[in-house]
Amino acid sequence: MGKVHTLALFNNFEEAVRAIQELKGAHLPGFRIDDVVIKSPIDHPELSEMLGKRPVYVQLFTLAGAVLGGSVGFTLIASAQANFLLQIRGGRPVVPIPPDMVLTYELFILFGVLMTMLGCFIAWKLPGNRSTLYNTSISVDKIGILVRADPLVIPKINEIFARHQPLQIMGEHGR
Amino acid sequence: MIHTTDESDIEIERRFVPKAKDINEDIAWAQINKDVLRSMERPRLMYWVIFLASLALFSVGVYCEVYQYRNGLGAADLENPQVWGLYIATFIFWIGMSHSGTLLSAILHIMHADWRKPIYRFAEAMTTFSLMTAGLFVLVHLGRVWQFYYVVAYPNERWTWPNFNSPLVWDATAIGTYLTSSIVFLYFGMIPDLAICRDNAKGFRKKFYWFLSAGWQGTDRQWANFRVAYMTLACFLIPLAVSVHSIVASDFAVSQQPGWHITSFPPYFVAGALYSGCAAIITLFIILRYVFRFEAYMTMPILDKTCRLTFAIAMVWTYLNLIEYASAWYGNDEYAKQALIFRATGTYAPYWWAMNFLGSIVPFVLVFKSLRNHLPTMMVVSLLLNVGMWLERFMIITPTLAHGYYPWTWTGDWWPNWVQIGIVAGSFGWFSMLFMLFCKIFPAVSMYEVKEMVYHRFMASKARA
Amino acid sequence: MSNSNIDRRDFLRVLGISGAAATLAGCGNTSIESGAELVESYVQPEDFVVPGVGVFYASTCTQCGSGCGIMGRVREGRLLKLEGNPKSGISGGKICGLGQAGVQVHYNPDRLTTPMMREGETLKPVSWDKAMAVLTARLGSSSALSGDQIAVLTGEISGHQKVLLGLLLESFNSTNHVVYDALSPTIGRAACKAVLGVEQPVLQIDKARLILSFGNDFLGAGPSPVHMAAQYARFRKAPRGTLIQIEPRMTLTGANADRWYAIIPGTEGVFALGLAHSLLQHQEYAHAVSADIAEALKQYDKDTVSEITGVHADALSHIAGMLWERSPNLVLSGPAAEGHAHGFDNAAAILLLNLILDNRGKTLQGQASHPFPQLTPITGSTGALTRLNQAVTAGKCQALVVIGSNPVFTAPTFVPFANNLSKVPFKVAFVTQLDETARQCDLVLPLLSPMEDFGTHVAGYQPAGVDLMIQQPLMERLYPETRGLGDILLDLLKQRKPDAYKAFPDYYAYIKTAVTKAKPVFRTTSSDDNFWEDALRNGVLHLDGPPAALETHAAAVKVDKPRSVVTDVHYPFYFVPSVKADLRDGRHANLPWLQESPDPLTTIVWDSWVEIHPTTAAEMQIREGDILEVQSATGSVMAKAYLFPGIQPDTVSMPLGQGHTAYGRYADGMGVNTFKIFDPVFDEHTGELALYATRVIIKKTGEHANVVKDEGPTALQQGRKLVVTMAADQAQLAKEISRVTQ
Amino acid sequence: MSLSNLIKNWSSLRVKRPYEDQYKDKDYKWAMVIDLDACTGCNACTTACYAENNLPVVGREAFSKGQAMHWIRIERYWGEGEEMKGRFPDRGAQFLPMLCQQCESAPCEVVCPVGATHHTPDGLNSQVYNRCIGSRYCSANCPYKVRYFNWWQYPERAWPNPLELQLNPDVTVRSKGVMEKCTFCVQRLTEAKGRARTEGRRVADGEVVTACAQACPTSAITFGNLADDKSQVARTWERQQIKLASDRQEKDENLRGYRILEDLRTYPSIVYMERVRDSEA
Repeated sequence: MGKVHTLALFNNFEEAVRAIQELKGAHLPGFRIDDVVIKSPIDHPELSEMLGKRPVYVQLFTLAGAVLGGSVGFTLIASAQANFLLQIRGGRPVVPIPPDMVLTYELFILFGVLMTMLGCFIAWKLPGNRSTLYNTSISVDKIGILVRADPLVIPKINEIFARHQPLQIMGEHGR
Repeated sequence: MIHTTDESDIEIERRFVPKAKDINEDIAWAQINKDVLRSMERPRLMYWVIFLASLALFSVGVYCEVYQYRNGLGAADLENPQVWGLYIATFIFWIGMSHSGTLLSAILHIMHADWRKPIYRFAEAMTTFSLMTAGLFVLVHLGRVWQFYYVVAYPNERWTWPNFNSPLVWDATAIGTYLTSSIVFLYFGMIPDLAICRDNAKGFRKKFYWFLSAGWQGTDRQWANFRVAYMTLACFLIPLAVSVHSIVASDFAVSQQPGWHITSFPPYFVAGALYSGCAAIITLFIILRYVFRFEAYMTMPILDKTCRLTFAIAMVWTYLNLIEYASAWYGNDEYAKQALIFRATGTYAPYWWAMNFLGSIVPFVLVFKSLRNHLPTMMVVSLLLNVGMWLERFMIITPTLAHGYYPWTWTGDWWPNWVQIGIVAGSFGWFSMLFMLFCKIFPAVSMYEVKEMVYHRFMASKARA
Repeated sequence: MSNSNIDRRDFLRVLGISGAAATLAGCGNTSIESGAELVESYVQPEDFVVPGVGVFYASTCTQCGSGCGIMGRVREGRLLKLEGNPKSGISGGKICGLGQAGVQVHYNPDRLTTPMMREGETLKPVSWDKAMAVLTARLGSSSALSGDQIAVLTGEISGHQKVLLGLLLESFNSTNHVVYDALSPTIGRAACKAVLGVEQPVLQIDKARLILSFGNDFLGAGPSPVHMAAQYARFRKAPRGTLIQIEPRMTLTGANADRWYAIIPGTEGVFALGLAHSLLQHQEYAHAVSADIAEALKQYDKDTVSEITGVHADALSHIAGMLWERSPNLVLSGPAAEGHAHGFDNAAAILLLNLILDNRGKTLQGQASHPFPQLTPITGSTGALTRLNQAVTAGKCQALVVIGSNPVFTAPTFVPFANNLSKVPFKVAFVTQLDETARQCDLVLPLLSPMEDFGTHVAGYQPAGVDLMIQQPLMERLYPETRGLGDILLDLLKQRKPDAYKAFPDYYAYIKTAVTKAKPVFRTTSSDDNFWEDALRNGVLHLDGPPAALETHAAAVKVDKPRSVVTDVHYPFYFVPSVKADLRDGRHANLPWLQESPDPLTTIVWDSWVEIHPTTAAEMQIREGDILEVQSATGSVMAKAYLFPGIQPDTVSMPLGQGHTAYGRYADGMGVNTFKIFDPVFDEHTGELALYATRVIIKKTGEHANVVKDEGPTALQQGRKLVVTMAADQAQLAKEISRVTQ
Repeated sequence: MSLSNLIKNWSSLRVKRPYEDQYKDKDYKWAMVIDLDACTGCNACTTACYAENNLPVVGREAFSKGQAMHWIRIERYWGEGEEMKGRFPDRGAQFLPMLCQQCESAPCEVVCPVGATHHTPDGLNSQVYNRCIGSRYCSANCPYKVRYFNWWQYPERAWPNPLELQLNPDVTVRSKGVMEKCTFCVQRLTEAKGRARTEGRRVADGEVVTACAQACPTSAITFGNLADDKSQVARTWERQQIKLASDRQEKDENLRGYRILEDLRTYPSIVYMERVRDSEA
């Protein structure tokens, strides 16, 4: 049986906090805290903490990108130098360390940056992961709480929401 | 709730934004959205004046470049040994300009200086566009610009590669990395704002922002990853920015030319870069504040802080500048010493003294609080500082090439001609054209961060109370 | 043409075919497309043409009268480059910049390619038939001209061209061959003749231990600069000879001197006599001159001499001491000493030193006697032009033939040759390129370039033995509408005396016959054809011969009371023209390589300039680039000032050869014509124009322009140790390895 | 494969040049000796170079802007220090033929972004015209300033018909936007080497010379193969105690050989012989 979503909009953080607390304490059947998503106009770490630890893996991408960029960069540059026909220049060794260090450093950063962005998009599951339950006022100043739950539980959740002066409660249409 | 009207912005600011505060904590979030979005719709007339003037200037540059392209670089009156003229000098200038964006967005972000939030977006845009302008000069100065791709290390069956030993290749790599990273950083930090634009736009613009905002909905997972990634990018950007201008300095420091072969060049260049960037931020701050009616966000206290930062960097630059002279003077390298004396007494001496005056003496204006808060003065001073910094770059290139190791090929009276000046002027047109376009298409003030700033300050003041 | 015998027909065929290819490469290929010419495959090329391989042919350089042997590098029928011919005793395989630029005479874009005839004010192209019809109508069989009614005006000329000209004149019962040389060495030659018995002694520069030169620029614009440079190189090797130069304005030779002295122009003779006086104090020289002279010389004590010449008195004793110490030595007089009203006396006084020092037979010799005196060059003079000008003014001259001379450009203002030319009813010029004189002629015939024509040459300065230099085409003619001088002259001669010349179908046949006739002199057993082919291959026919003995005529030296130079309040500056080794009298100003070749002393290009001593300039507040008006009694010119330390402070100097108005794109409008400000001062003895005796006044015009030069803002090494100098006594030249002495 | 090449030859790829006896086992190392006591400053070499190497005549205006293209130029100095001694240059002028020094450790080679300038196995500092993009960094870094840039499209203006027939077909005519410089007449060297290789021998001393050396009326320029012990150039270098791989020569005081700006560690291939002046005169 598929789960459905419901979204409630709150005017401020305090109300949203209280709504989540009540949700957590309600022991609804099949309800998991991981199914709760907060949508907010600004980053609000305190609010997110209430939803439990949600790990971030972006750093791993960064590390991989940086290491890859540095090592592959150096190898490619050095082997390109070693195979270039016109090798000898200015009495310097064919594979000189200082210039290659500079270039390695730049590639280290470049791939670090690119992989960070890539990792972040992967973590967001964007641009594919677009919930239809969204209200433009979230991007202004409202807080949205999105819950994914069994269709039978939805009314109960909406009930809890309604207790905390929500501006609006939205459900998935056609279900 | 504040209702700003076009006619009395300044009046309102005076009434509602206390002087001591960076921003009014009571400002409504909806108002922030409204003000910023309005700036993208209806700027003052001055916007169009500046935009058209930039376009005209850019056309002049394009004309000169076409002329030069068709005739050869001789059309620019370059010669042996004045092989670079204004092109490389202006190239360094633009590269330097790009550094302040990183300073404001990355360094101050890491240090949690939240007053940067209303102004970092345009500073970052400045970084990106000045890098693009600098890149133009790399192309403009080439004798055979149509073969510029030889510098790129692309795989080919002939096993021909660029010369990785050349500081120019380091440059190309570093600038490429920096430009890519800056665009990533700028775009990345803008995603929540793009979502706001998406939510408010109509028609094709909605599609445009919809595409760019990549489905941002402000969920907690998005925010968490965003926070980490943004901080990581900031951490990358700082060493990158330092490396970029050190590498540009290496173009000279690694060479043999007396007057360039100086160990302190990399930090000197970085300081100069931050300096000219900060001065440019002041200029653009004043312009944007007026053109887009950002008086409530780009407030006088923020300008004041920027000015103080500029002064501090000016003093760092002054110190490194003096160190450069001192090491040439004190060191036993006769050639470098002669080159220094030539700069101070030779053909280009007036410009050398002007540069020292503008770079080291004029910033003392920033010491006075009353002057810091006087916009016309700040406008003039910030422009003067950048004139000084441009002269610094001119002083690095022209007198040094005029006075190398080989006395027979010294030049006594080389001056740039109209083609070079036209292209340099065109670069300013190109930059401000792009910049103005950007501010029209994208939010020049970070809405979500101003909200954060307001929120945190509000919470803090509540806690204090 | 290095190792093989070439049949002449083959040779020309090769050149013909490859010449066509050159046309193809250069001018498009319409003649081939239209079928007018055949395309021959290079897959089976003719002998001697190897695609991609340069072949060398010997010839003779005609850029100056030195007669250097040259080698032309030819590839696929195109002449590419000239190099020295190692078989030539004069050039020894070397070549100067002027010689190199010979290819630009040949390829000059401003060359005359068709005959031109006057129509009213302008010259219009005409066909050769028409041109020759006009020429033969005037100078052909029907011509009634005779004697002085006809004149041939040329520059220095030798060999069979000279012979043919003489024969042509002879057919008019005329000997009126006027040889004009704007920079003529007449005065010096006359002094040599008077003192040494020969006009042009051979200098053994390499044998001298000390050379004292009074303005003799043997390394620059001398009579045989390439040969003398080679001698100079040996002179500088162990045991190293010392060069002392005394002159008012530093020449290239002066710039290479161990010691250079500035002297007031015209007082060289006084200084020489002062030296003579000083030398006679030594016992061994005491009897070198007669007692009268010795007595007269007593007036030339060092203080008097110093006062007159402006050279420090100690220098006189020092030089005299060195001359005494270092023997054999060589004392040379040069144009700067000779170009004065008393120039002959100056030169004679200088030559007297050689007699006192007994340099005869050691460093000075006579030239070997030439077996073909009819081929030896006629030396030009300005006096010849003056006389021609008088004849023209008097209306005596009915026909004037101008070959290789440009008096309209070089004649001073007081010889108004250009204005008088209109009094000559028929003026014809034979040129490779239109110049100022040719433009005033009625008929101008385009000549083959020296790279396309045959010829023989005898140098005026024969260093050892006797050389007959052979000039041959290095490539096919570039322009079909050009003809050789010899062919034109032969055509005219056939008109005048059909019987005498019918044996010669063309000039080539004539010159081949003439040269092979000389075979017995060269004591060879080869056949006529082989002899001719060898001559072509080597580019030179050499004959050893003993140097002629020199005579001693000390009495020819006039020792008057020491005369100081009279100063002129209206024209306070001495004017010393400088002769550039490459532009000479301006005939080479149309060659771009030479225009762009910096003047060695000032490094200025493409221009005229006024050299002025820095102290004088400082007094007059003149900066480099200030435009000065240099005014003499006869005219004035304007040029940029150049501060030049190597000049006597009361002297200004300007180069000759620039300021053309109608000599092609590379010459026109570059600088000013300095010939036009010469004062009418003549050597008292020979009557020759004194080139170094002009007085001028300098006026600032207030205008300023950049001097176009290679030199930067400094002419000093700034402690960079670029040119390091070692004292001669420290250097161990004998231990060095050198090609020059081997 | 490239990576294995890198690993296998790592030590040879890390060799710094020049080192002692670098050319001992090689066939060729071209070098030159210029005797400043023999040089009279006559400019014959300059013109010979124009003829041999297709150098364009730039004209008065371009020359005045410092855009001349003389690969070899004769410099004329009036004094050694920063001021001229005395009223007249009474020891004559100081002439210096300056051309590319073909440095063993050339500053220009390191900085070229595309590797258009590099070092040949013969020790020449060569310029690949069709690789050059015209950044002019090499020129900026050349201490001798002997690199010349094509500021204009010279082929269109320097050789009006029929002057272009003179162009040496062995030498490229350079278009606008590329750097050029003295090549030691590499076209002659290549030809001579090819001929010698066909005949199974090494190029003999004096078999090939540069155009400047060939023209020089005083034979002040000597060109040859430093790798050939018996060549005149090699013997002169040895006699003058000049070591290619040394940046400061330890030599006897009375030896005339020196290299210009040697302390910059460019290791030039041209040895100049000091000008001599008789101080007694």
